[in-house]
Amino acid sequence: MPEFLALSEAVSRYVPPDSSVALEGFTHLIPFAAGHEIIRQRLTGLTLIRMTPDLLYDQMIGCGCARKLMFSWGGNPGVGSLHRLRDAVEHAWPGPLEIEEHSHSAMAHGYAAGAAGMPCAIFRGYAGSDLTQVNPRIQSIVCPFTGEHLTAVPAIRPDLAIIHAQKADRRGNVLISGIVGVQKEAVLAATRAIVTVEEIVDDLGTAGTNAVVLPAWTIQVIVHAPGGARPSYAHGYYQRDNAFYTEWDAIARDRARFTQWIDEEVRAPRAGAAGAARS
Amino acid sequence: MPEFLALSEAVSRYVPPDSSVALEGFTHLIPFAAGHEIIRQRLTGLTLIRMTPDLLYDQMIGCGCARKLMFSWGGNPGVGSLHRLRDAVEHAWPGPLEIEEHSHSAMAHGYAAGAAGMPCAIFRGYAGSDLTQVNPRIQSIVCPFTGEHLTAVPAIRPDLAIIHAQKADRRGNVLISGIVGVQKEAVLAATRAIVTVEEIVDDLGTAGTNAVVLPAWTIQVIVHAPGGARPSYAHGYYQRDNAFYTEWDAIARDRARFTQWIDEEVRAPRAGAAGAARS
Amino acid sequence: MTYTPTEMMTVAAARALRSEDICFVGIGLPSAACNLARLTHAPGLTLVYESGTIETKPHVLPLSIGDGELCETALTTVPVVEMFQYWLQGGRITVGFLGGAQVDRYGNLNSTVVGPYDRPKVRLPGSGGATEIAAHCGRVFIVMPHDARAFVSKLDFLTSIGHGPTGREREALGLRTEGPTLIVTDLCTMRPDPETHEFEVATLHPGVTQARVSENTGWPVRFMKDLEGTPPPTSGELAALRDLLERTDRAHRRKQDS
Amino acid sequence: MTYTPTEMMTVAAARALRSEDICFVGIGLPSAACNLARLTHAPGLTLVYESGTIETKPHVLPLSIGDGELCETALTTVPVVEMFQYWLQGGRITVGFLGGAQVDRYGNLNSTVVGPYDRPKVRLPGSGGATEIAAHCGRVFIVMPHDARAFVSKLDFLTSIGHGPTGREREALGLRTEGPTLIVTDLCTMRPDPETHEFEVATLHPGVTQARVSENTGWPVRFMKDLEGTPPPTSGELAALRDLLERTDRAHRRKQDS
Repeated sequence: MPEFLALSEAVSRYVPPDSSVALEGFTHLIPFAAGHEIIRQRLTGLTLIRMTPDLLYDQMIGCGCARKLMFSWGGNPGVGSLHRLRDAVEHAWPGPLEIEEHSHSAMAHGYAAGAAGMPCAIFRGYAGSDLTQVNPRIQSIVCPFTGEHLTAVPAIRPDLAIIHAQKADRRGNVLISGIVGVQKEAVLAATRAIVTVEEIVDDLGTAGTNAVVLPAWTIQVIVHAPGGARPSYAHGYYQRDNAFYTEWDAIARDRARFTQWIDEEVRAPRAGAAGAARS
Repeated sequence: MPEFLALSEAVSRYVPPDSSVALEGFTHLIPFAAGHEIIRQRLTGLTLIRMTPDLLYDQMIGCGCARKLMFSWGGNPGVGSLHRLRDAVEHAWPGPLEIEEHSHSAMAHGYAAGAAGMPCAIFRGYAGSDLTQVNPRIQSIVCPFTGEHLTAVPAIRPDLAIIHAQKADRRGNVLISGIVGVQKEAVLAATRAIVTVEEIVDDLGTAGTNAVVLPAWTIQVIVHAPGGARPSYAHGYYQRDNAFYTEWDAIARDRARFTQWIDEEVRAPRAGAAGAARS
Repeated sequence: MTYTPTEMMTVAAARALRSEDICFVGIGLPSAACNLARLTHAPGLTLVYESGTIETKPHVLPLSIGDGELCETALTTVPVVEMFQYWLQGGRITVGFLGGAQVDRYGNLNSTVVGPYDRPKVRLPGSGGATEIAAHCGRVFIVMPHDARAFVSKLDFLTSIGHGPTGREREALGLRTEGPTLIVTDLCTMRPDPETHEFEVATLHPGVTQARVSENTGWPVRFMKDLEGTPPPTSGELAALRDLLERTDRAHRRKQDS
Repeated sequence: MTYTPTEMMTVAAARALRSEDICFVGIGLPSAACNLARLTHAPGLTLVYESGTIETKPHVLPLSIGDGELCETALTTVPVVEMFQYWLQGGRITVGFLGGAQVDRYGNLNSTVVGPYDRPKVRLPGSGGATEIAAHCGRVFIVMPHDARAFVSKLDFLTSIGHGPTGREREALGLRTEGPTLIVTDLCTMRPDPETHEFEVATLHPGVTQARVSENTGWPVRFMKDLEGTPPPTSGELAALRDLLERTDRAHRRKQDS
């Protein structure tokens, strides 16, 4: 059964430097609070894994947390570039950033393979794409029945998955509803999992037809972190702060302004336990 | 959008002789009414595909519908043997029956591969099992990243999938709740799909957290067939007729008694449109 | 009724969709075009977003492919893995919309880098779903503003295949889908030559000259023999589009204020 | 308190389960043993059935692995594909129960055919989940009535691997799980020798002689040096088991009458 910890303790105990960490949440339920705690604890050398790096990884990369990024789409959704990610790749600021780049389908398959205890996944992918030229971890196999060449990618097996969910019950079972993304796969693919939640309840109840339940025995740590997905959204709790996503473009464009924002909004003492700057 | 047809028309139009048909439903929601209609129409030469043949395939095999059976567990759950299946395999009665035998995991992976447009699935399967000696469609591939040998099985792509579900709405969207089995995969893997349903409703509503919705555009035919899963069960509608599962053992043991039962309970005019002998 | 080039582009893209299409929608312009089609001539159009929402009917345009309203108004929502496995790769999607930073004459797209991959001048967002959308949707529509830096003679990086570097690679790659059949820009619409698969201008938007299209295209662009004018947006189309955008704007402002 | 050999077998199997186990349950005897364990010494025991129900707490024993009550009382129910991929193959299950028509001294099982595969004397149900349960559960418990036709010197067909035909094949096959660690019969319990993996009798049920076990075993069965007697069922165990079976019987009769 998972432990119920404060966010700071969860991160200090389960995110050693140089480990691989997947903070997942597909647009919805992005675990900002946990990412901010990683920034506050000045962890470095991490391999950050995430299909859609989004503002959270822009912040973490800009703060020098990452040695390597594995991703498939690195933009500010509906706004434009992730300027800190670009600065790291284009100008090695604040340090060089190794990248392993995939398509969404490849990463989704990689997580599923990790969850299923497989060393790799096969799919029909990357047809004609130059990504196969720049990523040696895209290989192929031959179907023993049809002779077709199929694409193979390695299973994704992070040391740690961190996700944000709506609810946990007191035993540590977790409910995710709304857009469920790849969080179940990320948790089951990882060696360990931390789940931050909006609420801890007596009974998870039932939710929509697509809701996902993760049993307590698949999770190491539950953290009660209301607002922990802000400025992204938590279906049924709060909406996405679209204005902040737009503002971020200007903040992140400039190294000094970015650093000041991190100092004031994430690192300063008044940035509370939830760590969500605008919550 | 699917057509709404009577069962007899659905079967006569969509089940040509010698085609491959998967009637799926994992213990729950077994499409007995549709299978009985196939018996009544005296279709032959079919390749019958189903993880757990159960009483329904025992009946269809005993009536000579099948040329070949692809399966992974052929028993009467909680009772014992399927005597008609055994008689076909052991004594070629009423005719020879080719079998392609797998494990549950292999068939589940095969359906998923079919649904995903893949020619094959890979998994960790059949370790040390003699099944690899008797089924040439169990092959292996080498993981290009670890060098491990992994098992490969062909995708399952039936000409037709037939399933039974709780509800369809008037546009033909389908809801399955309770134990969902492999029905979604079977429908998406098949070239065509017929869904028999307990009810046709204005609005599917929402169901438990694990319910499955199949959009109307994945289905060719909806048949209103209340009781269409009897003597298996339909979660929320009726329970499994356990007594009949037990009685079946005696009925199916004897060729003459079996034939009489089929004549009286399935083929006789009083065996109504739903075709469920005991409904 | 006056209208902007972007409105013309959106309307022209919307018109290409049919009511029976199952459409994989990206964010931004494709989302506006798809929802406009649904609100006008193609009420049965099925919208699928890569976040897993199937048959969604948003009242306002989402700002990301994973907005809550997409899920609330969907027939069903599936995990992202399933979306790519059973729905996109499974061949259930009839049309996909794509864009990119660069497109070439064969409809190949770059959304990865400008400059060399290892020392990029501009690092772009990357593939996302595009590489497999390009391969697995029945056909692909490309929507991009017309500009010589975007409509290039040679891509810096091929992220997502159109008809391939010489226009003939799809079959050899085992692809059974049509690939890009339409490019819609703010100047014109383009269709591939049935033989060479080179995109040629099919219709010019009202007031646009051939010269202007040529100036804004990085290769010597061809015009079809039966080149026509794009019919201007009807008042119905414009009203529906503006209404949708206003509704969207109001909704998103309200969310931010709350 | 008197009890039947089957009751002794069920109780002995139940005792091997720990509260922290995640247990893949088959139907019949394993189901009774697992639910008895949950009702007695292992209240935290997590039961998983291959039909997709996770952490189910049935009030009565199901008659099939897909009964409605399993779903109604489960924490969650997943598709069968997911059960085999993420849960069984993913290595989340600590113990699996298996049986079969034949078992050999190394705990290999046959549930496929008696006689040659192509001309079987008896066609058995086949693998079902067993082949992969045998490979992927942390450890496996085998429960079978003791009988020389079942405890054979050589299997007619190896459906599900125990420790392999010579007792040493698991590692070469890349399996990282323990394999069968316990056989429970109506006469005794057996454990594999740590070196050879040959199953030896560890405890004799009350009143059972070594000779009787030998007569009913198709190979020259060994007895452990520190052979012990199986503690008889306690009155608490028997009461819980009988109560469960009575409740099951009542419930299933009621369903049929309704």
